[in-house]
Amino acid sequence: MTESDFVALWRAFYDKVTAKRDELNQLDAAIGDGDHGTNLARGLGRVVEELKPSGSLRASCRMVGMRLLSTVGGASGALWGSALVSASTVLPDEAQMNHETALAALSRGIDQMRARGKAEVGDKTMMDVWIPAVTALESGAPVGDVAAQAMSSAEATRPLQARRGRAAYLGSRSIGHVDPGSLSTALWWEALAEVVDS
Amino acid sequence: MTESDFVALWRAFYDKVTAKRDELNQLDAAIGDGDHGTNLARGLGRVVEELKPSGSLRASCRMVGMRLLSTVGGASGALWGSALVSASTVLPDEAQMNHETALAALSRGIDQMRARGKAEVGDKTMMDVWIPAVTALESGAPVGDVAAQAMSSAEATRPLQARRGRAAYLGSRSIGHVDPGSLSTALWWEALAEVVDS
Amino acid sequence: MKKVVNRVEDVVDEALDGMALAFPAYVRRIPNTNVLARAVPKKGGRVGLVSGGGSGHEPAHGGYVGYGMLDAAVAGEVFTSPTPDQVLEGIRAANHGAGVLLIVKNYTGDVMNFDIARELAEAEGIEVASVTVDDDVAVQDSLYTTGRRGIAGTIYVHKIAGALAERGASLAEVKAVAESVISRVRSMGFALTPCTVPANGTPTFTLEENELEMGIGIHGEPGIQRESVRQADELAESMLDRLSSDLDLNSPARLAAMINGMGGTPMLELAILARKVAHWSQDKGHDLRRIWMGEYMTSLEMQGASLTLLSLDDRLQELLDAPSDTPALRQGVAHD
Amino acid sequence: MKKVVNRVEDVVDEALDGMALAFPAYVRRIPNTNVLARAVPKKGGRVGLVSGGGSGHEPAHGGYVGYGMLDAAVAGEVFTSPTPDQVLEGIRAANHGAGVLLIVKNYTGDVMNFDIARELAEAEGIEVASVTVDDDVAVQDSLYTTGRRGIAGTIYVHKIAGALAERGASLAEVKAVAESVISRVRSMGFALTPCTVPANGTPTFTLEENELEMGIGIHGEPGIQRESVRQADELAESMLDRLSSDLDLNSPARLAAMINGMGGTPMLELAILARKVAHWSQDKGHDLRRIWMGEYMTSLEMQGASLTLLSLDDRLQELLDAPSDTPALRQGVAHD
Ligand SMILES: Nc1ncnc2c1ncn2[C@@H]1O[C@H](COP(=O)(O)OP(=O)(O)O)[C@@H](O)[C@H]1O
Ligand SMILES: Nc1ncnc2c1ncn2[C@@H]1O[C@H](COP(=O)(O)OP(=O)(O)O)[C@@H](O)[C@H]1O
Ligand SMILES: [Mg+2]
Ligand SMILES: [Mg+2]
Ligand SMILES: [Mg+2]
Ligand SMILES: [Mg+2]
Repeated sequence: MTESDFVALWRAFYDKVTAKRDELNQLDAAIGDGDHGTNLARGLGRVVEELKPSGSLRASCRMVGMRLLSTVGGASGALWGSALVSASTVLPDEAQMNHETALAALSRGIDQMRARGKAEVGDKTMMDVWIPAVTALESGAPVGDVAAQAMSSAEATRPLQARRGRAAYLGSRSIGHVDPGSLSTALWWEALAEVVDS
Repeated sequence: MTESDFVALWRAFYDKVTAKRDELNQLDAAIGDGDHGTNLARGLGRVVEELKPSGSLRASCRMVGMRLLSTVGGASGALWGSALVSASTVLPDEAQMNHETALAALSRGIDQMRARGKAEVGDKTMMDVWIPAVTALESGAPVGDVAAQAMSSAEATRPLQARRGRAAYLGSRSIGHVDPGSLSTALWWEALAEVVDS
Repeated sequence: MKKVVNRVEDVVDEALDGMALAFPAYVRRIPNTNVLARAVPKKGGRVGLVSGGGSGHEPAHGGYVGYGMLDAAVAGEVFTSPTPDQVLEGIRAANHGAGVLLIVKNYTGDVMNFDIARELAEAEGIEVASVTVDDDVAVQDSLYTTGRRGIAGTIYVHKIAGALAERGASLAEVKAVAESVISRVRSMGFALTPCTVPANGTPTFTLEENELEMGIGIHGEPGIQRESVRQADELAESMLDRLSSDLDLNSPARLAAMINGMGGTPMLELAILARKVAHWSQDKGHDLRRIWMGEYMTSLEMQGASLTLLSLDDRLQELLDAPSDTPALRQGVAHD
Repeated sequence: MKKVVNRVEDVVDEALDGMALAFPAYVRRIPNTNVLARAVPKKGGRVGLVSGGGSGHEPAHGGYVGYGMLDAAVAGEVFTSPTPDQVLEGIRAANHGAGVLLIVKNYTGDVMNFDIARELAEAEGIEVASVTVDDDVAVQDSLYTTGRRGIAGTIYVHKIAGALAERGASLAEVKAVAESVISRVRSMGFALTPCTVPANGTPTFTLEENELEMGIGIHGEPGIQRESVRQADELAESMLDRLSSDLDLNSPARLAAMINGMGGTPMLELAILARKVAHWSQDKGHDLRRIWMGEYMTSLEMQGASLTLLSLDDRLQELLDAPSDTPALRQGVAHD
């Protein structure tokens, strides 16, 4: 992956989140506090404004993480932000990286999310999408397939009862709604697949 | 008029106000604060509970005035209450009175209202009903006619702009609505006519 | 209608009990009355202050009973003036031998009921004076009408006259300072939503999604005109301009301002108004010494707000800043 | 959606300015941040207190910045946890060399963002401790879930830990007393109406005329169940019973109670709840020492309320009654 792919990835993600901003808010209103789309769109807007190729994937990834940390807020801001800052530490100080490095960075990122959020698969959070997606990529699945699978994982949160995050307060009333953070994570994988395929 | 007529008058007035409670509130909501029916019904309820022939019209009338003063509240409570207390001073300490005494009491009552409220005919208050009604009675009109005229006087407040009372704050927006205190006053005259005719 | 109440007939009675139970160090309810009086009466020989009006304006007026403000507050039914016998009870409780000042909001019903009570109290030998607050610039003032309404500016009268009374000033002096406040205070309010009197069950008016009522009183009555909803800053500016022209603030003045929520407006929004009030004062060169922001004089659950300006002089400012210790208004906490 | 706002994007920014402009003697806004800090910093060598969370809960938390309570309050967007860089600014402002206590409400987002800030502050050499308030009994507590939410009981933590910090206690002592409060405080709330986040424009849920949401949080989220509207006394009693059984109040206890309006409930109605809280305590033989009644932790314009019980001991009671001087909570006015 090149740095310009990296830039394109965040631009594509921003476009997708903006397009689905209201849907994400509505999903969050059903089982949370209705701000997930607004939060992510606000933060990603700042990211795409500032993100320019810098010659260093490490620096760019760290910048995205710091910017999301300081603009998104809420659970998703802390998770996305700290995961990216963590992931950046294994990225090269160059404009290019290979597949292994990318995998290592992803794995570092989800470790950080797990440590912060203490959620596992089945808790009805974005981890329900992140963990199987990274596992599939590690076992060699093409990004396009992983993205499709991510979307099904997000949809598969619908029947679950939330155990982490704000939706957990609803108890059994959280059943029957897709987790907003899972959907936005699936959008990130779609964005990645588009950028890598093209 | 006998004391039992007097008791019957307040009972009949109470029944009429209770039946029109919501209408009086709605008229008051349009140009005031929506409580005129509730206020009068509350006070008259207490009056009819307590009013028993006492052998003295003066005492009975004073009792009704004091009770309205302490239970109605608002502009109408002060006006009705102090008018009746004033009127009672010219009534005999007996169970019966003649037409002249009744006229003197009415005239004393509206003087008191005028002194307290400073309203004149045309200001869109209950004085628009009281003043012409007492004048008509003084000039010999039968009570039934006076009651009918009172109802037209109430209706005639509709096109006026209020200059006294809460409705005055609305300026020209008070135009087009019947004054609630005028309607309840007309109901009193109807009650009187019924009691005197029967 | 959704309200946190038991029987609608008991709302005022239970709320008065609730005030007394919640603030026993400040107020007690005089048994069998609708009067909240100070739990610890004022020193003998000092002028007592009584105010009151319909219920539904909480914390007015029971919330202002205490050191530095009122001695007794008399409550009527929701939005209905209290009756003279109740006001008389309040006057008796507030009388410590130096006379009693009645602070009345200018509504026909309030004025007449307080007048009757005053006559009754005078007949008992209590010296009583009264002032009528008419701060609402929305209403046309004229000798031939009821005149202007009294709204949130009334609380400045409680505060300043109360501070002076606490110092042992005479009834005439306390009355004079109250009148000075009245001559220098102006208010105006608007509603985004109506409110519902518990006993009625239906809102007093209805508004479309893009409408507001401008120039409302505090009884859920319609305002002087219906306008379309505007941004907070524009709304505040037009009201401030009206207040200041009515106060003849042509040159820079020393001011206090009150941003008063009508009951259902969150403090988040009141703060946005406060910001504009401060900026407007700055732009006009005024010296805005004090802002009070919160709920001082409400209309049940109505969403909306009123703005009040008080033109200060040295004396009024000093009395405004004097300590007060009441359920709803406390200032002057001593600490290092 | 009808609100007194300018551009919805500017709501938090303008409201923070408004707070600072309305209460300049109490708070200042740290430039280019969402932090309100004390206008007059605490004495050196004393523990600093920082709290915060999403906006929309006013007067929480900026209204509690001042003598005897917080040193800094950090605001996020409406109902959104503040970001770590902002919390870090708050910690810096509150640090006077004796360490800083973070008072965090138990929401995943708040906890994580405050945790990250704490790591950043520690990296700068500031000693930081933190406590997590989880007073909401509506939510099932379990090791395998997020645990209970923090709601209005948080203000008791501000008050009591703040009073101790003011006396020069160590960070460990201040943290310990905060934890003692947390272990002894329980809350529960309900909503009669939803609220609308300005940026969204639509209410977070809808309720029929005869429905309420029981067991709500403070972010307009749905509660744990929908119930039909009941009389105030019944509603209060069922909540109080739940609070007291969660606190194991089997024998008579010494209590403080908070009746907290959610933003759109008039004080008239809160007073009716206060009355019931006092009567319930009496019936159960509890010694109800203090009632706080008003708006302490709100959800924008939501109608509804929460009840909080705090089980007191001598020390907590004494600290609860200690003076505080902040925009929203003042007590201890000195007078004759
Ligand atoms: N502990 C957690 N671990 C992982 N993801 C979480 C956790 N808590 C919440 N999330 C994710 O965050 C999403 C909500 O994000 P957002 O609405 O922006 O924050 P908030 O819940 O603070 O309002 C949820 O849909 C869920 O996917
Ligand atoms: N100054 C006045 N003189 C005579 N009648 C008045 C005056 N002011 C108000 N009224 C009458 O009182 C009626 C309103 O009574 P009510 O609603 O019970 O009291 P309030 O206006 O205090 O709510 C008006 O409709 C009007 O007829
Ligand atoms: Mg959310
Ligand atoms: Mg009326
Ligand atoms: Mg009335
Ligand atoms: Mg949120």
